[in-house]
Amino acid sequence: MTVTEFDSYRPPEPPRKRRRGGKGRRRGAGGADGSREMPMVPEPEFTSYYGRPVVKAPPWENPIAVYFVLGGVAGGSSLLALGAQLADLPELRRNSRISAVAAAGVGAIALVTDLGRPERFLNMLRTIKLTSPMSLGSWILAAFSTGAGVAAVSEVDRMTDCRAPLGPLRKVLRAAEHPAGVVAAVFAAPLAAYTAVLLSDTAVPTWNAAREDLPFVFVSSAALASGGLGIITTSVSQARPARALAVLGAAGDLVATQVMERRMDPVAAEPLHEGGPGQTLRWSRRLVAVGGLGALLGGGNRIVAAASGAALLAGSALTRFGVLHAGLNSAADPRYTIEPQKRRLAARRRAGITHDSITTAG
Amino acid sequence: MRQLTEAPDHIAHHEHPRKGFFTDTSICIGCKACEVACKEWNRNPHDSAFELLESSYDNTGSLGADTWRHVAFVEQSGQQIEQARESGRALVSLGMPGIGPPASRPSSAAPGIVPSDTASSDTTPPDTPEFRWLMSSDVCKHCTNAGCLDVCPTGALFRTEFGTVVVQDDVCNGCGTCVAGCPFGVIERRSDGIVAPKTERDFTPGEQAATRNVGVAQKCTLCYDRMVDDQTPACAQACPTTSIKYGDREEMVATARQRVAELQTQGMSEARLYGANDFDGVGGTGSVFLLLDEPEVYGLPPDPRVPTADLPQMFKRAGIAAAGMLAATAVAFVAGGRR
Amino acid sequence: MARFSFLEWPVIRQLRSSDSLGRGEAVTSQRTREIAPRTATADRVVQSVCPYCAVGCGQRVFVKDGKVVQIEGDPDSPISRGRLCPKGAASEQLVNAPGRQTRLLYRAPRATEWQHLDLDTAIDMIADRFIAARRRGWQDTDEHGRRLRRTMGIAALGGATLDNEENYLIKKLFTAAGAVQIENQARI
Amino acid sequence: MANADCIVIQGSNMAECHPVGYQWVTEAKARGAKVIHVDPRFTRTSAVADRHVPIRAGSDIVLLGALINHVLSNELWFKEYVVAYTNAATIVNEDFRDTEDLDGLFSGYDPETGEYDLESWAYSRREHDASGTEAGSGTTDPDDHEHREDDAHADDYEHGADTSERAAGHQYGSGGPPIEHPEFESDPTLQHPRTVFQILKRHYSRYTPEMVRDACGISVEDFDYLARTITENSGRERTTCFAYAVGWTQHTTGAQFIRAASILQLLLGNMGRPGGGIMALRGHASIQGSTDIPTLFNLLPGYLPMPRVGMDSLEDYLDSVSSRTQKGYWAHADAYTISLLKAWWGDAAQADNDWAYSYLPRLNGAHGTYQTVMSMLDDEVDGYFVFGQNPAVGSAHGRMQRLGMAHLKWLVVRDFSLIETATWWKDGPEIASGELRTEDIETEVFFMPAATHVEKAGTFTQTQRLLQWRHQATTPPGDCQSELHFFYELGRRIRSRLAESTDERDRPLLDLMWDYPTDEHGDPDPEAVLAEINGTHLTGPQAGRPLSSYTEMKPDGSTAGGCWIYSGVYADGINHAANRRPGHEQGPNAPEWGWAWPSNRRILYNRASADPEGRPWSERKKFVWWDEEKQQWTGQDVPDFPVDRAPGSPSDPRAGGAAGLAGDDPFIMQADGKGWLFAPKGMVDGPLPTHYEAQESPVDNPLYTQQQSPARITFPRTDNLSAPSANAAGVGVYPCIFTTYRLTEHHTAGGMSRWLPYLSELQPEMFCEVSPELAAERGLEPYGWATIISPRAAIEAKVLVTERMRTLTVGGRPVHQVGLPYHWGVGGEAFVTGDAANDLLGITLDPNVQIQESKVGSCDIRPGRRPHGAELLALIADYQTRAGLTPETSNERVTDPGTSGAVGGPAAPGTANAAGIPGTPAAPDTPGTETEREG
Repeated sequence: MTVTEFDSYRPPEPPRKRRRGGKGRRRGAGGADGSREMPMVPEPEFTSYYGRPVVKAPPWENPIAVYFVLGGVAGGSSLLALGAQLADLPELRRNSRISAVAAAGVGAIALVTDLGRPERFLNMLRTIKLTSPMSLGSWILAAFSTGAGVAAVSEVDRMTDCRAPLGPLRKVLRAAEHPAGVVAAVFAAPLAAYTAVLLSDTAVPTWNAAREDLPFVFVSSAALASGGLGIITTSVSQARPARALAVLGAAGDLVATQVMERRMDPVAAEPLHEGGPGQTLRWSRRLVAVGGLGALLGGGNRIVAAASGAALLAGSALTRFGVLHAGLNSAADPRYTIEPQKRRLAARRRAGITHDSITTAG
Repeated sequence: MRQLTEAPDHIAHHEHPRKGFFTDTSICIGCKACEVACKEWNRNPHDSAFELLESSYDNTGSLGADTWRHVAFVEQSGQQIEQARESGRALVSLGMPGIGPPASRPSSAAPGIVPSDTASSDTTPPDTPEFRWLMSSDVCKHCTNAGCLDVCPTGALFRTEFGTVVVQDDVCNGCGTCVAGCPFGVIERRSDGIVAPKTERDFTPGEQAATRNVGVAQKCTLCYDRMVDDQTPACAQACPTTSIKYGDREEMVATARQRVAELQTQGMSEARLYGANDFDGVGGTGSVFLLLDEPEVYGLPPDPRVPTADLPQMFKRAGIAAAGMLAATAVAFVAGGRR
Repeated sequence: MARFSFLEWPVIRQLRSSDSLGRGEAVTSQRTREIAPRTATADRVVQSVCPYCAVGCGQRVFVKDGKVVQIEGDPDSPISRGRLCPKGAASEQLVNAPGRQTRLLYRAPRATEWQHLDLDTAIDMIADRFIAARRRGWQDTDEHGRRLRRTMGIAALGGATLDNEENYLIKKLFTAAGAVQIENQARI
Repeated sequence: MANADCIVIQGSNMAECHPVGYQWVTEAKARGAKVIHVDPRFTRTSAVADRHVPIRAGSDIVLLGALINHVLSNELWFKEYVVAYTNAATIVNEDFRDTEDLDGLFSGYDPETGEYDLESWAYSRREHDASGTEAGSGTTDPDDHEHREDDAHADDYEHGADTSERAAGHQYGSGGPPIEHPEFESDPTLQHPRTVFQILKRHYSRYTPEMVRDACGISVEDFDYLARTITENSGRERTTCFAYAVGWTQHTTGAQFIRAASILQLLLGNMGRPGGGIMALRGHASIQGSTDIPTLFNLLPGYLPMPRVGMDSLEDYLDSVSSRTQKGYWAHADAYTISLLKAWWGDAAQADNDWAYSYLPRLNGAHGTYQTVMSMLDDEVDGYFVFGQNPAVGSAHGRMQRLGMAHLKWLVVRDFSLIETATWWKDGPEIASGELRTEDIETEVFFMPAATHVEKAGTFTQTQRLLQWRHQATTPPGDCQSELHFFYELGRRIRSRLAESTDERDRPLLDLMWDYPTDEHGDPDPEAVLAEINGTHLTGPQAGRPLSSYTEMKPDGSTAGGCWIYSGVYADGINHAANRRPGHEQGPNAPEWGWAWPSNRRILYNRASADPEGRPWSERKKFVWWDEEKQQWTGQDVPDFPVDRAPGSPSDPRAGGAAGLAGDDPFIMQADGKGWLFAPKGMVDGPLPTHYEAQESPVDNPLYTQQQSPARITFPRTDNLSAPSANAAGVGVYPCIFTTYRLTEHHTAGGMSRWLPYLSELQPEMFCEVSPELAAERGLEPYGWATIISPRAAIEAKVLVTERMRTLTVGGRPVHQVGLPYHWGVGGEAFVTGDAANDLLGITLDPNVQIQESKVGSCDIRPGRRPHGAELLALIADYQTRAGLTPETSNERVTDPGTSGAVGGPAAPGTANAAGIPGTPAAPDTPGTETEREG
């Protein structure tokens, strides 16, 4: 904005509403101001249309991340519940069943709030689309919730000393309880893993580039979170499997994240390190490491265990938030779309593969 | 796992031939009639805070929920023109499919292009070496392998009998997955609009009609509603110079190939096609473009790939991960139960 | 969508049809299957001409329930062959513009705001003022006594989007009234 | 146009302003035609042209003159065509002196009045034909043809003997000044020094490529390209077409710009032939119609002039219109006039009262809109009707317009929305600056909502004279009314109030034919009005039957007809304007779509598409030719010529009208049937186009001492100051040139676009376009604010820094140009508002057509927003003081040689008339000169 002595006579300008796109123009070879904004990267060879994004970020906000976290917690918890059911650890079973259904319920609500037309959430079950992770996920969530729900209702009924007037239904409920727990557990791992595919099966550069390993990060994160929740809710004596799961999950998470980032296109991986999401993910790793160690070493102490569990839950949450926002950021900057694409196109051409370019001379 | 992407021949699942656009940016005059005609027909809300967008004469920015045709304006210097010519020549030398002028020019093709009767052998490049102003009307690509369609969980997006991809406003619940699924950044969820509706009245002078389809994913329908009545899409009908052509996709591709060959013969080596190749990452597009520079100059991705192509592999990896989670739980119980 | 019918549930239709992946006919809604353009459902269509520039592009105006629901290029026109520029393409919005005034407004001398006025009253007021201004500005002869027979008290400036018939009546009325100061966009 | 081999678009931004018309250029280019765009800015037209040639705004005649010189000196002209069809061989009066002789003035100039006496420009007559000095003139543009490109309405030529009332265009209607059927001296060898051809050669001899480089800023290389392309694409086999719009007309020498192109096109043989000609691109739906049936002060329908003071009888009047023995169809003006009077006053118009001729008011001066505004400021005007126009934004010098309206007693604004002309009393710039206070403004304002084009039926006449009927789609909402309805109703009420009057002055109103059938809403039937315009037989066997052509009009009161040129549109009682046979079912001329005047003829002067013997010039360009067997003209269009007049048949010197045309006089509306290279009459500012600088120009006229057009109309007033020119002191205060223009996305002053969100969003803010050099020099930030200051106003705009604007080197100095679209206005009602570029403009007019100079002016530009309130006025005043402006600045008629050297002062006209160059009638052709803002 240029300034003159006369500007004081003018009403103040309202702040500019930027609808989309980065500021300023970034055209031509060199992209000098591109490098100004991203000092960590060597001078990129990159042209774009006034710095506007090529792909669009989905309208997903924090509720979606909450859903991812809770979906993971729900899945892991119902696995713990099944294990406890089989290993006869009633407290762990009860807590895990209730955790599973609560997480799934709250997660589903978060998912619905993020819809543009929440009143139409039932349309998610309108069709079964094998090509749509969201569709499959909806069915998985539905099936999982049914199983986990029945199992949890039975637990709640027991906790309330069978005061609910269920009549003959109680018998059915008790009979269905264990099979329902199995059903929930069958859909548990898919529930924890599909969200990674949901993100990766997009044109959002960072998510798509992470497609090989993101499921591992997500299931690890789910495992450590549900384990963490388990050691918070359950007394030390029955929480040992949860502790073990938390430790395994934490280890897996740290390893999978490293592997994932190393195997990604370096440019597409950049948003995972930078800005808010980078910060979030660094904290996530710290919390996971601390929580994992705490669970491993101090899990015998209820206080330490609870603190470790909380750290793990927070770490897991930060992972999802970090990944979500890193992806959204990668969509907002055309560089993350254009550069990797140009590179892979050039690589294919160098390898003599020239038949599959969208740009053709004729 | 079976291949999940559509093959080009799957698309003709009805008796109708596949329809598409050919947008010839070399004759676009940047008038934006397509943008207005589109909005007017589809009753899309206007898409602006009424401020200059700092991008030449482009003040609508990009395709989105409300703007389904978007005209890009790019001002280029002589050096950039030379680079464009260079990259065009590089394309030719790669030996891509369909290189070179067609052996004989089919006289039926190219509506609006009358075979030359004067410029027979003029092969010198046109002289605007110092500066040029590119204009190009972008639109939904109506891909053979449409990312948005594949990831839509509700069936709101569907493949029409004309091979186009359309959102059903009454089905979509606005989950937004399609927005992420599109490699071209075309589809978008409509937000509340900029002007709050005064009334619900439509087509009434002096009254602001309500914004429709808020919260629903929106994009070009290739005027599906007009198409079922055998009418031309609004943008193509309005286009003053026939920069936007509409017809059977096969014919559009043929016209495009003929036109690009013609321009190359005239020395415009920067001319190239975008989306005419059925082997590309999205299986070819229903909307084919003739560009005069690299696609990213116009805001188009240089090597788009439908995410669904990798979906089987992703499912596989997710399956392994899920199995790993099961195994880890088992281990946890085994380890945790040991004491 | 109408009432839920199990057989019409797209999941079932997916299984019943070849569209097992749910990308086509299996997932259409009833509204989609019945879609029709408003150009086809209009009560009538009349041929018109674009009001913006002098190229004279043909337009088709679609009317439903007395309202203009669509204006598009007339492919029959040998002048425009159905094409329109952005302004021509916005003609429907011109007619139905949200900012269009449909009521007469009056601003009294020294007033700071508009007030509404009845159309009939307004025309009467204008007729009275016309006659008064005509008399006040009347010039029977020039300074040499040569006949002028005109008034300089009334002037008019017209746009060039008026019909020939309108221009004709205006010129006829003004000339008969002796009002010569009449101009249009042609000289602006 | 689609048939052209080369298209030069100059003074027009065709792709932006006429996108749909541009389809024909696109087609021609696809066929291989070269398209060259000559314009100060690189526009969207340039983007799709083969070449853009940047030119300094207002220097077009230098370029065109240099092209003429190139063609003449390199023997590239089309000899057969030029000799046969133009006045090249005609010999001019020996008293004639050229600008080369008088350093920028022609002979006959009177420095007192600033006007020319045209006598010395006349053709030299043969001895035996001593009927007077009345030289021929005629007019019309042999403009090109081929579907949709001629702009046929002809033009504005003044009567040579009387230039005291320069009432702008159409003084003489299409027929031009009357002339007896003349015989003039000529020399077919073109060698006589006073032949038009030789005069032309001398006149343009100093218009060289180097001059073009220095005056226009066009490189010699670009000039060579242009000259080569045009000449290579002209001749028997090929044709070149020029297209122009208001980029040419809105100059003090606008009409001469067009003449210059016509001369070039005649020399190259591109007139009257397919793919040739000059195409005028007009801006508004019925701008053509509103000059045919004019709401213009100086014309009656059909280009009949308004009577002027002193024309006391119908005979006086008719004598001034035409001579009964002149060639062509204008000879029958008496029939047209009497039919008009019968249409208006019916039975009150009788032979014994001169057909009520006395009812018509008389003119004694110009009463154009700018003169009217000045009358308003003098409180001479009480009431003002503004319909479908937004002068507060769209007219030059917007401030003067708004202040003028504040002096009115009442104002009626009829439009779709609350345009700035309706709201200036509330939120106009003068309210903001404190010059006006709403509470003090006495003006009563009536805002009347208008009906849109679909809510009423009627005809528009488009740029190629084609009338097209619009059917009514729906009824107007609320209080909305058509102009037809309103003025009909107003007339009805005025008549009823005066019904008892015995005052003689009210007779014309009371006797007026004002009964039209109405519908249930009281809306008159537009078809009845069209029928009246068409005309009817009043008596005789055909009484009551509509006229089928103007040839049926009689001067005896037996026919009535409101506009002779439109006669035939309602032939046989059928509304031919509503003809709608689809274009694809017809040939390229589509005769069954709408109706073109005259007589549904689509193309004018197509006789010139054949050689003098009547054979096509070439097979490739054949169009209309003489069929020996049938002994008639035939071809792809209705021949615009007496159909049985054989080539070579001589002109009958005694016969007037069409009968007087020779077999090789293609330009049938011209008084001598020839295309005019030299205009002995008709142009009041010179018989040949001559380069003068604009009213405001920081550049010294490189050709003559005379800086500006000596015949331009100036208004030296303190509220209409001009910037210093050329070498005058203070020129550096306003060092840049600004030019105003239009964008595709908006419509003139925005009344039909800034209220539409879809159009507003496409160009939401007022901006100015500057070159990177200027931005760097002045510290203008891209997309920041800049203030542009002219001697009249200061406005602010966002800055678009772009290489599309070139800093040109003129006379060795860089000249910066600032581009300003003029669609925005200050007010509160539109979706988008902004400062109005037209406020910067002053009022200086072309003497031929009274169109203002709005394509070029002087300004300064500086970063930042403009001040508000009194500070704004102080800023403007500060600049004025620094530049030392007075009303006289740049308004001297004849440039004082002291300021620029060279020849002596006011070249006394008529004094230097000794040397003889016998004149011969020549015929220029000037296409439609009245044009609106950006067309």
